[in-house]
Amino acid sequence: MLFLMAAGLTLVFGIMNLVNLAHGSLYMVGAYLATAAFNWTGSFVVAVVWALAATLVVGMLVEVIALRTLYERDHLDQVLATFGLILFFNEAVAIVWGRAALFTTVPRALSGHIQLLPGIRYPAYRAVIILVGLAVALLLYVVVTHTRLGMLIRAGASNRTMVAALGVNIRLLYTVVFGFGAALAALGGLMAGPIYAVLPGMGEEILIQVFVVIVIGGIGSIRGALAGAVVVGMVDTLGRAFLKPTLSSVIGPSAADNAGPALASMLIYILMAAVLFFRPQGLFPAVRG
Amino acid sequence: MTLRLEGIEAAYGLSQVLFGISLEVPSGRLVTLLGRNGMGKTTTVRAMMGIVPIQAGRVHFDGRALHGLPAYRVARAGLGLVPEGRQVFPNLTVRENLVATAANRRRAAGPWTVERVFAMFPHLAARARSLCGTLSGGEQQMLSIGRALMTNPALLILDEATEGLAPIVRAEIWSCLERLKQSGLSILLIDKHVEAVTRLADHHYVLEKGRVVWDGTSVELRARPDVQHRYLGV
Amino acid sequence: MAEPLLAVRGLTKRFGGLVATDGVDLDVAEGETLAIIGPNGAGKTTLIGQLSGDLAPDAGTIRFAGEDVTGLPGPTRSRRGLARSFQITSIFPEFTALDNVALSVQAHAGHSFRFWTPARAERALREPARATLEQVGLGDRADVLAGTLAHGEQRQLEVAMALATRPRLLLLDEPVAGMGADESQRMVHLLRALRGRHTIVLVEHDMDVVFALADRISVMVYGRVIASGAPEVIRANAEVRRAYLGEEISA
Amino acid sequence: MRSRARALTLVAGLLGLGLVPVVAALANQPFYLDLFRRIMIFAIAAVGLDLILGFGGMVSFGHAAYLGIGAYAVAIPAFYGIESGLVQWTLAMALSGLAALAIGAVSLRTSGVSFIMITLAFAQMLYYLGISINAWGADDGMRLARRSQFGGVVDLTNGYVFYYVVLGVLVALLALGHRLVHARFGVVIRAAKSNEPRMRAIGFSTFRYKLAAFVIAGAVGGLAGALLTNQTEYLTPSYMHWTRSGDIMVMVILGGMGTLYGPVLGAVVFLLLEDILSAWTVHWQVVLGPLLVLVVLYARRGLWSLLPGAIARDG
Repeated sequence: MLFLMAAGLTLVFGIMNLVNLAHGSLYMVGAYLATAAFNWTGSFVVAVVWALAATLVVGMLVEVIALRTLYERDHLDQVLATFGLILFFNEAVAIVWGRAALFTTVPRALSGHIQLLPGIRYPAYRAVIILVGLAVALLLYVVVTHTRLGMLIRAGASNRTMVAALGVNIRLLYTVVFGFGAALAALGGLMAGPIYAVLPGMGEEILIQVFVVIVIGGIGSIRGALAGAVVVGMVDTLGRAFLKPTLSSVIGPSAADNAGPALASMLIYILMAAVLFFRPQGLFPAVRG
Repeated sequence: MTLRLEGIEAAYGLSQVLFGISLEVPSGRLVTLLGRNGMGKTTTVRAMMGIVPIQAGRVHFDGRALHGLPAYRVARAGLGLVPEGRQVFPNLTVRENLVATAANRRRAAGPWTVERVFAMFPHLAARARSLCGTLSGGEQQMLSIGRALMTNPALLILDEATEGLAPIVRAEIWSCLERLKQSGLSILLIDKHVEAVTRLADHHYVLEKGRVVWDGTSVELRARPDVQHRYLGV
Repeated sequence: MAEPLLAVRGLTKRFGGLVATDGVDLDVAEGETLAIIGPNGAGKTTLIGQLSGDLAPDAGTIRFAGEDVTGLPGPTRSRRGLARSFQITSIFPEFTALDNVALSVQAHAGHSFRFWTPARAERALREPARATLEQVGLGDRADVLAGTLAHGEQRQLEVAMALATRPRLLLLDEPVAGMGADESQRMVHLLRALRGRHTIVLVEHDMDVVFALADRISVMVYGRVIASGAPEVIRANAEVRRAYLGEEISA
Repeated sequence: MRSRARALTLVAGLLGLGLVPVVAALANQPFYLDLFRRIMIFAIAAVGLDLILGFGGMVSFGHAAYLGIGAYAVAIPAFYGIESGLVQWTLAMALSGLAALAIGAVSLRTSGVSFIMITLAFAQMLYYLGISINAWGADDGMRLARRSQFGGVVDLTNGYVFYYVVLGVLVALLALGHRLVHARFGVVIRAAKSNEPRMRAIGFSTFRYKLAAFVIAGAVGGLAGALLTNQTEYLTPSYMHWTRSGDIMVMVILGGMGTLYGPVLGAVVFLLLEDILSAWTVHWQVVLGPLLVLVVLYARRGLWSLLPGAIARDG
């Protein structure tokens, strides 16, 4: 899940050089649209298609209205403008769907378990998420490094005016690419819907983790995003599972169940601080795609 | 295929830089823009290309009006830009730089291909796969010219094509421009090396503080050392 | 001959496959002006970057005033008297010309953990700064915002900022780059006035400036010093002519 | 002439703040006393942040963490009976300064976006810490039995006294800030923002100065946190939530980065807006969001630069 979001953000941020805090909001919008469509039509497929298409349009609208002039501006402006967008999206969603959380169920077809290895059963739905994540990774990597579209995006990131002066309508291209980044976030959102609750502000919780993934992996490189997601995912789940028991054996159960969850949630940040301390440019520094 | 500028005025922020530039690049001719630093040569190119907004005046190419169009539309009309400072894409390989923005929008016969660019600039062939951030100044300049040619322009604009290059490399660029002129491509060239430019170009325009103060053929320019000294500091 | 002020041995720096400086050996005596010429991409700017401490060499040593400074970071080398100017003008545009130079003085006048007296009121900083500005011919431009100075004046300001750190060795990276003929004349005049009082290492393309200033010239091609010696020797050297000067300079 | 006009605007502003209690008393609206005191407290935090954000170019996205630390530094001792304001407030500044030292030492090794993200991540770390420690009220926070005591000399429980204490702190901070920004230390910070490589070339190792500025900003944030707990007499970890850090950044940008006085104006406008808008609709943020985007797009140098006499740049 983390990787889906990280891939979308790497596309927008690493390659288009735009810090987009509102990426979490697009994740949330995707989740909401999918949930609404699913509850209304009952079919998961329709919900997915509708959510991706609608978020693509929302993403492009946001780009044209607010973000288009920010590409050349420094990161502080981008952070603040997208911070404004978060406030807007969180409230807008609250107005439309109310503040209470929505719940959807995992689609029947994927609700079973699959037999990974004899004796090891793994929820089918989560397996699908991982598969989709890997597929997206492959697709992005190929597009960015081997297609002309990828070259143009990378060229645009380093010198937009020059790409335009060579006859390419870079503005339109960026709008479309931003839209796909948004759709990727929506994909992450709609898949997270059934597992986590769908409520205003859900985007921000995961957003910070996604930034941690990107910074650890190395800003701007798809490989980095993949590696970062795996590392953070593991550290987080392992931390939550094993930290409390190990801690309680060390400092006694009562203190453990107090400090345990605290330390677990802080683990990934400590990890990030450590990585940045030794390798400020991350594990897989971007070779710029 | 003539380029005509009439009374172009442009400004950076509050300070006006161009005060009515008029010039013409007839089809198949090599014309130069000369003048000291900061006299508006680069601004004229940026205004013509639509990168800097035009306050007043008109730009026509091959009969079509280009003033007011965004840069990508001006480029699509057939103007190929080799910018000041080369501005190659450092995060792309040499081959990617050539291919990324290549196009043949005007269905030119015998369009430019990567192989033809490598034939003209053998140095680049050897570095095809390397990221061009590691290229030398001369190689980047050749790449920048190759990249512009790959869009099959009708008019090639070179802004300070030999600035900061060693004499040997400069000579190679001159000979390349010579060959391009032979092939019928019209060229607008900005450069400081008056002596070399008078051997190559058909017509010259001299700029001083955003105005054309003199224009004439190479023969006329060579006959006017006073113009050369006063405006070009030679 | 006393130990040279600057002794460089086997300096090597690679960027990926490209070897920018390949085992460069160089000596500069106190008070001498050494010019380094060479075609684009010969590694001149990379050499300056390693001498100033902005780039860490992959191999080789740099001895300055008898001390091995190879491992020292940039700011420490500057405090030891090794100042530099940049090929691409690098100044403080939002500050006035005088502020720019006063900052250089401030860097060498004790620590800056002072929170009370306004820096602009500290005569110990302003006087030497104003003097250095006069020295480079920018005396009357002291209170102008550096960002609004003409290109040539900004290059002069760069030199002033380097001079204000009272350096023993001055690394100048293409001081007359992008200058018109008359502006570079003024710069040559300025640099000539420094000879003898400061040791200068000069990287430059403009051959008139090089022959006007240099006591000795080293020619670098593809990361290696292929020839060093007095200007006349270099001008006549066949190998140099073929690799770099070409036919343009008729001796 | 310009700086005189600016001085006039400044004095007028501070006088205005000074008169609020009088007006509030006459109009029998004590609510405004509380509102403007809260505004001034956030203004203090914003001025502290402006030191590193506006002058130093260090985009710290976790400044609310220091407010949180300052708040806890008052609430926890009070919880154990230590109510001397002197102890609490010095503890607040010391602890938040220490935290800033630790966080700064790591974050300043990075730059650009990693710096923004790492400061954000550290603040979130402290937020999660605050949430999970049950001994001190965990998620639902802690009550502050009594405001910081200064041995009867200064009685904070009296709203007016507390108001002028906060105003006094703000004015002192602005005066000290003005001194600092123009002194050698401030010049180094501002020049490092303008051109770091050039600073290294002339002999400044800028890391220690930027870290010192980071610590000062942290300590000022801690002080603001201490005042905030006394203001609300209640404390929740949500003080440290990253949207709070966002709010403080907005105040600095809205008011005018790198102008020292701008953030005060930013705090006034932002919090008044918050107050007025929330009276209309509970979904007031749906208006605030786009407003913020407009400010970034069009009023880039903040409101302070629109006032008469504000000189164009931070000379």
